[in-house]
Amino acid sequence: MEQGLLVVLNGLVYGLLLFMLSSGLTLIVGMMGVLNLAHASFYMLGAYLAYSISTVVGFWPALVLAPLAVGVIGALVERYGLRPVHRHGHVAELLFTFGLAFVIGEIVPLIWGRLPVPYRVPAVLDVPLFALAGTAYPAYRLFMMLISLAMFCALFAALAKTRLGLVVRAALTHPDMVAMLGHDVPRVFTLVFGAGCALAGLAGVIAGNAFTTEPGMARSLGAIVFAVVVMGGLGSLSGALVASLLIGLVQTVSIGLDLPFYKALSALGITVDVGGRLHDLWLLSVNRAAPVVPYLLLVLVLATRPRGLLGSRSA
Amino acid sequence: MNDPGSGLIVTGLRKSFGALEIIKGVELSVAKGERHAVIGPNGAGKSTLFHLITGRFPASDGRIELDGTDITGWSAHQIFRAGLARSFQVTSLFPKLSVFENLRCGAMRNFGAGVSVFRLLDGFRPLAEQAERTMEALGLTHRRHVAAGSLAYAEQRALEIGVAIAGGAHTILLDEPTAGMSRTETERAVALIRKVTEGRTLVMIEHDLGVVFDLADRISVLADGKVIASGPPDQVRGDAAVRTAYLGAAAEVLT
Amino acid sequence: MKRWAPWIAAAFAALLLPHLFASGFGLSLLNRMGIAIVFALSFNMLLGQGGMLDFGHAIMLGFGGFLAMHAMRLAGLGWFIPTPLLPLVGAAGGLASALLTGWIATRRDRTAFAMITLGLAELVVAVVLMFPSVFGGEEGINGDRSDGPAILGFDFGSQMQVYHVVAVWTWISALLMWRTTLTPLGRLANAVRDNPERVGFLGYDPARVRFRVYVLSGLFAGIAGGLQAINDEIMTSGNIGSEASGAVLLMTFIGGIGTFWGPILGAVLIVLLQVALGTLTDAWQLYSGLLFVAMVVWAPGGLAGILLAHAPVMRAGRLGQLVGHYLRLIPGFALALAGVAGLSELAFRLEAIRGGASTGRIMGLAIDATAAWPWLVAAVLFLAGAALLNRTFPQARAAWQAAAQ
Amino acid sequence: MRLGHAAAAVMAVCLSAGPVWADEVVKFALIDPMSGSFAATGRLGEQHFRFAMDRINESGAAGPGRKFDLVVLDNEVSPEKSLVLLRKAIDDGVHYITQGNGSSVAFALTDAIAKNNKRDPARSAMFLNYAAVDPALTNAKCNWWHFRFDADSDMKMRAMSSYILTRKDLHKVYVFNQDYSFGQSVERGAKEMLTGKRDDLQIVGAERVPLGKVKDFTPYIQKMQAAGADAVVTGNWGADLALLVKAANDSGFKGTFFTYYLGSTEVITEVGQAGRGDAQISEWHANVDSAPIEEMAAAFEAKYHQAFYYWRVVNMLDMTAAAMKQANSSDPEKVGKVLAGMNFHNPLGDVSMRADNHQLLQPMFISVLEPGVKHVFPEVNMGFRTIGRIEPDQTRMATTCSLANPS
Repeated sequence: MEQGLLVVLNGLVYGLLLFMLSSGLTLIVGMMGVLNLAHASFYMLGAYLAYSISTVVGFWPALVLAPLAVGVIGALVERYGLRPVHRHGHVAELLFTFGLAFVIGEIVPLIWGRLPVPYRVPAVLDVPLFALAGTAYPAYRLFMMLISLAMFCALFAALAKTRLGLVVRAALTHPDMVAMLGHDVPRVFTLVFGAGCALAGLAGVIAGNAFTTEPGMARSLGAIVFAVVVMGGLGSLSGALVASLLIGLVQTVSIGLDLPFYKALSALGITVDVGGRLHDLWLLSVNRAAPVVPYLLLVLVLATRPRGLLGSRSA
Repeated sequence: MNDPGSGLIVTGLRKSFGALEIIKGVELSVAKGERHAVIGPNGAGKSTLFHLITGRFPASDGRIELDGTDITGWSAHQIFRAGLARSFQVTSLFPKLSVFENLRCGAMRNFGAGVSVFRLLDGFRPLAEQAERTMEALGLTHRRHVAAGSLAYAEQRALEIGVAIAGGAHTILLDEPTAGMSRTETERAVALIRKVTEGRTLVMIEHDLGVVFDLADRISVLADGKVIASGPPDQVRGDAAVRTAYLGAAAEVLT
Repeated sequence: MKRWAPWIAAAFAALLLPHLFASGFGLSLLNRMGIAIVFALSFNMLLGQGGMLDFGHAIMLGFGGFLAMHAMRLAGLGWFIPTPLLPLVGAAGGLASALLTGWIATRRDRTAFAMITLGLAELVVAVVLMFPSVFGGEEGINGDRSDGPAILGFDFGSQMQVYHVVAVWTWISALLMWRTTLTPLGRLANAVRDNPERVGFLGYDPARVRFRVYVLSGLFAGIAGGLQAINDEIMTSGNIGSEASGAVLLMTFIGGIGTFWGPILGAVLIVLLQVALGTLTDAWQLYSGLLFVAMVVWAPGGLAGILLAHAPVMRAGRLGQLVGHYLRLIPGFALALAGVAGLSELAFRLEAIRGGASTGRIMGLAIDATAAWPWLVAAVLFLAGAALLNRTFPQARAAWQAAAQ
Repeated sequence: MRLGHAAAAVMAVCLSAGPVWADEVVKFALIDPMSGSFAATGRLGEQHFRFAMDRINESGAAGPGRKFDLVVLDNEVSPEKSLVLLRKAIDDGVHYITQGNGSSVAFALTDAIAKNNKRDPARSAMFLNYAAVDPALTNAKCNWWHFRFDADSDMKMRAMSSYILTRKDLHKVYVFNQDYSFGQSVERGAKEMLTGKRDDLQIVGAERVPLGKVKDFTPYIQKMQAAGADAVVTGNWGADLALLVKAANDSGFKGTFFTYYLGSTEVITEVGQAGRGDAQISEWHANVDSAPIEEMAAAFEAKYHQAFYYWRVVNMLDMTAAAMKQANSSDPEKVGKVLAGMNFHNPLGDVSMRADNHQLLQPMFISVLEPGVKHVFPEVNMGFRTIGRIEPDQTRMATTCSLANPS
């Protein structure tokens, strides 16, 4: 029971982290229709910048400065890279962000090296918080959760209260209206893109030290974020939240299930020939199959229900 | 009226987007070989009606018949194969393909070329000849190799009609073929339409009433999602309901 | 006859090339190029001709390659499967996988299609790793190409013999793919790329057109896979993954997606960059990435597009007018390039030194990357080049516009 | 003038532009990860190769006028990339290929090298394996051109399991590995050698994870805790070991880790104080009593600011150099004929290269991480203490390999 609680906590942390990434992307996709393939690269930039900043002034200023820096980089990318290719259509934008992800993936090791950097959890939070079933629960994980939730609330508040938020919300629900919003639309795009990147950067700041900060970190998360955004429904923040938590929980819970399929099937009264041609399949355990789930859902949702879980419009 | 089961017959057609009903039970009957114009104030649902007939949107309710075949719920390409082709109000060509290739695409299906990879396109002689003929009829032969996207607006509009008729469909739906054209361009377009739709059934949406009365054998007036009048030009011209609809709309615009 | 001339010339060139580059290095390079050409052309069938951005194109190459590899192993067990015919097995594998993935992906177009293929790429790699008895897990599966029956005394073990297999198949595949562009399907693919909805109103189901193009593309990608199986004698999950798919996108786009032959340029260039520059510098990936982004922003037609833009000028016999302007671009371009290259090389070197490498050589020159002056020099070179280009480029463009009128 | 030759010559000049031009430069291509998750491990290997080569070049151990030079090729632990690099190295005239990280890569290389040498004997290459320890490499898939200078995983497991069985305080063992040939062989070995050997000792779990993919091992640690494990046997290396131990540390896991690769600095730094009492099996560690190697380790540390780790790289290159000197040639076939069956004396004793499967037999040490030893890792103020030395002959295992000299 307590073991289960731990698993759920871990799933929540991971899910909220995914949400932090996917909320930014959701805003960008919803407003601009740009599926930013480089989104996870901004996450990586966040982690690396936080590492560099924290070596100079410590973790807490980095928590604020790194996402801001990433946001500025994002805004610059939108203004001077994405906007010129916009007239060539969405596929050109996809190509641009694909190239951008590639280039960032090459530049980061240039600056910070190919080895993981020693970006550490601040000492204050590097303590066990409580113990459950003999397992210590690190305080930093709770901190991650709190930051994610705070960001979630801040985001909703910003969308509900500010003028920019009003425009963004209008654009999310009525994409055609964006065209009629008047002269400041390009500026809103730049701001939203920058803000989305900053959110990804923030996720990088708090995840980079909990896991590892290394040049491959964008690659390993990039596709999952897409799965979340598409599953949740393009432009739907609450959909992204649901999908993030779902994937986070599925991924984490399934690790605990090293139950081979043939046993699962025999529990259902089906016996199979384990030595037969399909023995790889029957011996495959649930936890090995779990990583496939998000991508399977991504493909199925796009092919059959393009609106996603809670979305109102098609990809 | 006409030979039932021939031509295009629409009965009880309805279409809603969410809670909003755009087409509210349209009845329309176009006889074989007839030139029929659909007119009506902006927002009456004319284009939507075309989209429903040609399979772009599924109808919410009602029935569409082409030459006695129920084509309700068919997809666009199936309806085309049944002999119904259309043009678009907003020019919808293949911008990177040349004029000739645009027309060849328009004719391809009905001139024997399936989705084949085995035969060369140039091997289909009748297809090339049909594209040539249409190009000539459109007066675009000298622009043969120009990409459609680089044509002048009027040329694009002409090509838009050309792509629709190139396949030799027996029923043609033209959505505002003269939209945005100058006086002389319009005249040329009307002559073109008259020429290329010879012997076919034509249904067109048109705002230019001069064009309508010039071309159409019969006219239907669509207002607020319903056909409020249908008949020969003279009859429709005198219809009171039509006047109200147009004047009402005009009055709304004025206030 | 005129339209066949390039193909005959290509055949002669293919016969001649191995004698110009007979070293092991030269042959390896040529073999990689041939495979890359087939793969890139098959990719461009989708992107350039059909408007389908496929982020999982390597799936089809991978399945073709794995199937060919299994056939190669069967040949080792005594089955009569001649090595030169393995690409046919690859084609079958590519075709089969295309039927499967295409059935899902081609229902949608443009962005949605791209996203589906992105998901498929991740999905397939994960699934491949789950079935080690078929795909060999992390190790992959390997075989021996000389195990097949000898034909006319050739066992296809040597690089030279492999070259001839690759060359023949590259020629055949390229020719067939080019021929496809002249068929109704080829034209419909263009139409679906330009305006899928209109295609529907011309009596064709656009999804079906996409599906057929996709399957055909899979067949040729499978041939590339078969060739790769012969050349590398190993297939692993890495051959199927998104990295391999990204590489083909890069080379195809850089070559130019607007023409049939653009991807050939791209394949040759990127393989050269990868193999030749790859030995000189670690930074080739960064260079090709930067080149790609620059192309997307400034020259979406790729190299072929740039060349093609000069066709009217050449026809008008005014190429001579441009030479002077283009020559004036060279100093700025060279300076900027030297600057960028210098900066990246220095960064790479510095990184390597931090990682423990002791030799401080950049492209064979003894330059100390830990000192400040090389960095300054590189930065100044770049800025000077950029400033020069900023002046000369608009002039050159104006000259081109004037000449192209 | 053939362009290809010209290009190859240019490449070769750039590749070999080492500091010294000698009468004969023997190039060694190191094909290992220099980027990605395992870059740290690959880089550490590279430093040891440079160090060992500098020693040999200074002392002339490879014979008069014969110098070693290193070409580093980054394979990202990918078998297919390794083969492209191998091709490149052979095309550039390299005859000595060395690799250590990833048995998956080693299988691809040994197979490709055998094929190459059969087809193109003039450009034969030798495979010097310093760390890929899947037993199959010297058994079912053995090959005359492959020489292994590290004990295979079964040899290590036999030593490790005999130690575990003496630890009466251990009752529940969890076997945790990377999911590829090597990890599978460790798991198989652990199950074979620990099951049913002691009534109060059982294996409570066995699990494999994808190589280099997992970034957060916490859920796995929680599984171990749930299973009540008090010992974890793992062949994980590089980041997969460092992150595993880090997660164990964070979650307060109390069990002991029995590892193959705990001793590398990268891992030790992550382990921290929680590593106390964890064990490793290795051919050397800093507190093995041997003055010459201690000197060497100090020199290495002075130069690279890293702890000396791969003693076997030094030994491997020393043996290769000696074989070259004895053969008076750098032709891999001649050198190989000397290496096969070679007896060699190094500071730790006599070692020998088995002629029947080209597996080096050398002394092995089981050691435990503890404070209060002579050489400590400054990061944790602990070091390894030997608790058992296994003599070369005790590590000999039966082999299914039969090697014939190349024609």
